[in-house]
Amino acid sequence: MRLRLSTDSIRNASIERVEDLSGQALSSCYQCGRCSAGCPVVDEMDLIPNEVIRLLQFGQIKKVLRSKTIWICASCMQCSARCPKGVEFSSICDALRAMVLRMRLATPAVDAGNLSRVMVSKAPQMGVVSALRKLLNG
Amino acid sequence: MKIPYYPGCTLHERALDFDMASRECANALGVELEELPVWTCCGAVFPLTTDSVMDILAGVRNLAYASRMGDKVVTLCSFCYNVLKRSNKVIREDEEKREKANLFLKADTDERAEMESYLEQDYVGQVEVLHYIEMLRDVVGFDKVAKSLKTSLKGLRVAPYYGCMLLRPKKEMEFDDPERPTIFEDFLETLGCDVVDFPMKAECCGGFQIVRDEETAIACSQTVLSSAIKRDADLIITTCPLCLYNLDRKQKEMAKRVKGFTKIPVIYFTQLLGIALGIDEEHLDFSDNYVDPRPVLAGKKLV
Amino acid sequence: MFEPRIVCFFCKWCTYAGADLAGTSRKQYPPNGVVLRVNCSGRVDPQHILWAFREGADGVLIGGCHPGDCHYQDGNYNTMRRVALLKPVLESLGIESDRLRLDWISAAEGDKVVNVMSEFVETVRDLGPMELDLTDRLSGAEAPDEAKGVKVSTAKKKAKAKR
Amino acid sequence: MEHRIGVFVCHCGTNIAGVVDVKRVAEELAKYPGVAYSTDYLYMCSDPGQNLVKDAIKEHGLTGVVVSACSPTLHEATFRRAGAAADLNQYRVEMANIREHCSWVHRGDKEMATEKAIKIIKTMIEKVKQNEALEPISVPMTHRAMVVGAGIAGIQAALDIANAGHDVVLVEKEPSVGGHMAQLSETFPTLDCSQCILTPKMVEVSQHPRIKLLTYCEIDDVSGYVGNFKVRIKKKAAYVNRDVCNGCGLCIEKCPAKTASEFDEGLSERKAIYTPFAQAVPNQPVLDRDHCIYFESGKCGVCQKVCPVDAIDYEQKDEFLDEEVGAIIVATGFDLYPIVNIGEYGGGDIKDVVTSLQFERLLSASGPTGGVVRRPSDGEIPKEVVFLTCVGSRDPEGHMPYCSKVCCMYLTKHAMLYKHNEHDGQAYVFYMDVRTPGKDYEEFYQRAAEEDDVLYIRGKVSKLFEEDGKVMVWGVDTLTGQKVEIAADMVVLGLAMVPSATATELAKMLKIQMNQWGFYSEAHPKLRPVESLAPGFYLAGAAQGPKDIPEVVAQASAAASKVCALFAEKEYHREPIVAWIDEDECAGCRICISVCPYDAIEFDDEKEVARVQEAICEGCGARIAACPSATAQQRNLTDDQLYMMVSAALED
Ligand SMILES: Cc1cc2nc3c(=O)[nH]c(=O)nc-3n(C[C@H](O)[C@H](O)[C@H](O)COP(=O)(O)OP(=O)(O)OC[C@H]3O[C@@H](n4cnc5c(N)ncnc54)[C@H](O)[C@@H]3O)c2cc1C
Ligand SMILES: Cc1cc2nc3c(=O)[nH]c(=O)nc-3n(C[C@H](O)[C@H](O)[C@H](O)COP(=O)(O)OP(=O)(O)OC[C@H]3O[C@@H](n4cnc5c(N)ncnc54)[C@H](O)[C@@H]3O)c2cc1C
Ligand code: SF4
Ligand code: SF4
Ligand code: SF4
Ligand code: SF4
Ligand code: SF4
Ligand code: SF4
Ligand code: SF4
Ligand code: SF4
Repeated sequence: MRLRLSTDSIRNASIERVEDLSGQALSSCYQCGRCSAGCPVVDEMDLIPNEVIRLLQFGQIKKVLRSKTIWICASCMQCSARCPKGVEFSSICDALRAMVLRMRLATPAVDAGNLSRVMVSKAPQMGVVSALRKLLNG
Repeated sequence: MKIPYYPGCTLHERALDFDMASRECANALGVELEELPVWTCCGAVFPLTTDSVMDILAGVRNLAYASRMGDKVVTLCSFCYNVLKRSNKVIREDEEKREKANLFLKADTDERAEMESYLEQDYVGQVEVLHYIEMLRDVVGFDKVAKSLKTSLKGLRVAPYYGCMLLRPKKEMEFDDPERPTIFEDFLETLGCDVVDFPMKAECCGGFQIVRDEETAIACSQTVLSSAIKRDADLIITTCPLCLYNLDRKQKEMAKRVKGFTKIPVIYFTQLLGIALGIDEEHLDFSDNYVDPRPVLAGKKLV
Repeated sequence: MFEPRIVCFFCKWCTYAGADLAGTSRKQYPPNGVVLRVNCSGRVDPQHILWAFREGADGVLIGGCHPGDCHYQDGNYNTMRRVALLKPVLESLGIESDRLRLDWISAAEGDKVVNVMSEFVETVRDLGPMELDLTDRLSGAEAPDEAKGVKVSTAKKKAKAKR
Repeated sequence: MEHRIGVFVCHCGTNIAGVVDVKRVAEELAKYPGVAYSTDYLYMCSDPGQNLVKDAIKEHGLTGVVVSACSPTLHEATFRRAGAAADLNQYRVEMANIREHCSWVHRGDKEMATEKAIKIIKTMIEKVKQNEALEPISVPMTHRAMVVGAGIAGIQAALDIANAGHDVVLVEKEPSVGGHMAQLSETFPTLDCSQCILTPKMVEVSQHPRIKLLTYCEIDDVSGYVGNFKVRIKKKAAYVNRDVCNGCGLCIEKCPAKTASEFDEGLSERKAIYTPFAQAVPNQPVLDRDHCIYFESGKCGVCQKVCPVDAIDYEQKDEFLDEEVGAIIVATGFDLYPIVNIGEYGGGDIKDVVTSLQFERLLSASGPTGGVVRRPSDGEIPKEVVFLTCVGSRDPEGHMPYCSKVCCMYLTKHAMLYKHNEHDGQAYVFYMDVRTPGKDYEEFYQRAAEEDDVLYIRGKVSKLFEEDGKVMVWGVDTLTGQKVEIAADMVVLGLAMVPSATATELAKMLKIQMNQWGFYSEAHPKLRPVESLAPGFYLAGAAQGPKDIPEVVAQASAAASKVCALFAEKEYHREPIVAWIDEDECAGCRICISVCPYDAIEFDDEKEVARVQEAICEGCGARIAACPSATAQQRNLTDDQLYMMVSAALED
């Protein structure tokens, strides 16, 4: 599959929105992959963190917004902690989720059935509240 | 000595055992945790998007309440600590957000304002947010803790689990070295335990992902557990109710999935402190734990 | 917008080279300051500073080597003392002492040149234009007592006359 | 005198002209009082550019020239020479810096930048109007050089200068010369044995009649100036009388006290009385009192008993020597970035995670394992070895932002040598970019991959930890987008090169510039790469920035040739920008004398005036500013000039 690049496709409004919302400069990432190397949930991801950033550097926002990755990230901030360039991928993930939720591009990734089961199972409030805020509330 | 205390919603409801043990320990050490008369849930997550003032309000409101009571506030849950500390930093450093947040607080309903006229002045970040373990080290002093011990935990192999929220992001939390933290090790040494250093002590337990997809979160937790088990830990301590839920309660699922899975008890650090301080087991309440720590403790003649 | 006029005395061993580094690194800062290269910040005399204000400078910036790093051993300590002594004199003349700034910037600190320049331009911009006319006060007999300690050399009168 | 100043505005291609409206600048300045000629040109420093200046001087009878171009550090000398060639005194040529201080830093506002350029040039026109025609001052010079640091850089520089016929004092803080190169096994890209090519040079240095070798010595104080430095050297107490010791080694053999060997990077032990390694030069031991039993408890004394020539002297004190030299080369080399700073890789606590220098020792035939790679934990031969590049380098957030330049190559060498050692083992290199910027380097890298089956994986490792006797590696392959996990037997860290521990202290003592990381700064990154901005100081080796041996040697020879060029003249010609006192106006207050840091002012008791000794004055100007009667002046930067320059800077 071939990627066609041009000025217009690289810098677009959505990409700028990602940078604004996340407070991260996408061009800082030099693709070392350390974020992916240390991510605890990377096995479940369809795009690994550095690939998400790479696609954003190419302006390919659609692929990224459709990916499972942004819902799988546990916000543990290990990627950010070890990034040599100080890029916070966890913040980029939050920004991408917020964009999906605010634009209602996808149905939320929380299964109501699972949720109620968890609630009943004496899960701590903080777990449920944080999941709802991370996954349902842009 | 009295010190303002923010329990947060989880310790108020589902982690009552943690709350109780922590208060008892504080009492035994001559500190009274003075619960804020009014407080709300902190929101559990610090927003990582730049445009949200609303999302830090919950944290700031509680800090403003705390500012009525003193210059410090102590908290226990990692999430609360993370949210309060980071929100405080925003208030201290971001003038624009500080102004906006105070405007919102002023617009709080009459009812709330009546409950406690907490907003005579702007909240400017004057409160210092302390984790209970920092209180033990910096306010009480580990040496005083050592002197107050009734039981020696010698021979008990304890692995301290930090998780994510206490340590990261480093520049904002300023809690400990995020790669090789030592505060819980120092604490455990004070109690006389054999400290088990294990490589996964600051790796994620899966966090809130347990709500979305159990499998993913359980895999994370299992990595953490097996690393501590390999190093022959008798026990893991934590300070986070969500970590405890993932690491302890989910061992049921792990046992089903993994052949020969060895269980390991996971308890709150103040429950362990309680034992060392000779506090009655009833006040420490191990009844909620899926993996009962009592056999291990009994084996060392600690209960 | 008010564009302040700023005279900068930069030591050639450190700050001047730091400003060169800012240039080679293509760092950007406001163009309000004109740099004069001196061998050492210790070369800067209070008179030069007063002269600058008299000639309409809105701010004066001096850049020298970090304490202990002076190429001439201790020239920058002299500067430090002179600037400290001059500040109250400036105030007594009605010149806000923030219009004079001394900073230590090494040859490696291109970034610091940018920050100090940008900050100083902002400070002076906030203070507004220097509206005081010092011409009489510095050369005439009715100079205030505080300013009397400041010698007014014949040199600069001669200098002006030469133009 | 009527002023006829020429103004030459440089475009520097688009460097200046892209921002500053050079045509307008030249036109405006043509109208400025005293300007007789004003023009602009594409590249002033080029030959036609310089000819333009020369021709204009003659044609228009110019009395002064202002070249408005780049920083004077770059081309002041160029244009002064051009002026002199056209019979204009070189001190009547000045540069106005409208590139570094203007066009490059004000790209956003062309109008303001153009105006600023005009102001800058006006200040220099005012200066040049009052510049005196001066001649350089000649001062006597000591034709003797000092080299600080005796790694391969210092050794090479010392040999080159000595072979050119000048005396050299070579100062090394360790007991032996050789530096890091002595620790290396084989060297890329040719794989010649490091010791084999280095040892002959070490011996040559110690035997050269023109080289005074001072090992176990440190610089204590430096005064003076180019051509005439006075250096105080601390000869550290070795507790061995080095005039008597014959290097028999008996003391070492019998000494009962042991500690970790620095030379073997902690992988073996040495005695309390020791030479760092077998081929050390000089081959005389020093006694390390921190680990000696005698110094700890007063017992032992074995070395003294066994020494056949009574060389051991427990009462020895530090001694101080004074040396006079005309030029100083600093070649203090590098250290590896401390492994404790890298917590995610275990911070030095995982035994089988070793530093690159430790791995060199493991590969070395003279090393602790006799050249067989064995794991430090259990002495087993590792089967899976992982090499990590950029550890502490290229990491602006946590560590050093720069590339250390040699680690890609030495890790490739490591992987290759390991494979030569252990054919059925596997070597993995995690990399971000494989940097092979040298002759035959790329070929070397390709050979490692093709012939030795070294597996290169593109990605940066996040974490190393111990599990089941292995080192677990959490990495990634960014080319296939997969997390990679390896259970390694051993991991080698390509740690960043940082300046040696004492570099900053030394730089402060010598008053030479460093960059923010502590590497010594060269006068110009391209055109004067081995000179310090401070006259009389030259730079060689890894102390100036990370580099490999060929580059170090080239730079050392270059620094040596600069010193020889300086020594080619009998006397040193100093800038005449010194102080001068108008005897008629001096009040004889002596304030200037107390302020001058160089004691350059003498007092004439008869005339009751101060007088400047031009040969000593460094031209700092401190005393001028201190003089209460403003009679003291600095040549070509008088108060008058400064006033006029200030006024010009503020003109609308
Ligand atoms: C693991 C590793 C492998 C390498 N392999 C290769 C290779 O295969 N091929 C290659 O070309 N390059 C290689 N290099 C690079 C090579 O080691 C360096 O380029 C070279 O050693 C630098 O020499 P130097 O003289 O500048 O510094 P050093 O070797 O560091 O020498 C500096 C000397 O100065 C002394 N000194 C320091 N401070 C003072 C002071 N204040 N007073 C007096 N003396 C002082 C030190 O004791 C030392 O003797 C390798 C580097 C490393 C780290
Ligand atoms: C596109 C490009 C961009 C570059 N950009 C940079 C940069 O930004 N920064 C940087 O540091 N470097 C840069 N370089 C590298 C830089 O150009 C070279 O390092 C440098 O020019 C080499 O100088 P030299 O004197 O060795 O060789 P050359 O410049 O090639 O000079 C050799 C001279 O010898 C003459 N000559 C050849 N054979 C004979 C003969 N038999 N008899 C007499 N004379 C002969 C030639 O005519 C020529 O004048 C760049 C190189 C290229 C190709
Ligand atoms: S760790 Fe940082 S620089 Fe490296 S790929 Fe991830 S975001 Fe980019
Ligand atoms: S924050 Fe998300 S992407 Fe980053 S390491 Fe944690 S789970 Fe992975
Ligand atoms: S003189 Fe300076 S500014 Fe002009 S072309 Fe040469 S380098 Fe560029
Ligand atoms: S006196 Fe010290 S150096 Fe000498 S043999 Fe004893 S321990 Fe070794
Ligand atoms: S025994 Fe004496 S002569 Fe022999 S090496 Fe030792 S000090 Fe030198
Ligand atoms: S030389 Fe290679 S390993 Fe060393 S810092 Fe540069 S890129 Fe990294
Ligand atoms: S990537 Fe493709 S083209 Fe490049 S060397 Fe490999 S096979 Fe050849
Ligand atoms: S300029 Fe003055 S103070 Fe400086 S060295 Fe010369 S005489 Fe001394």
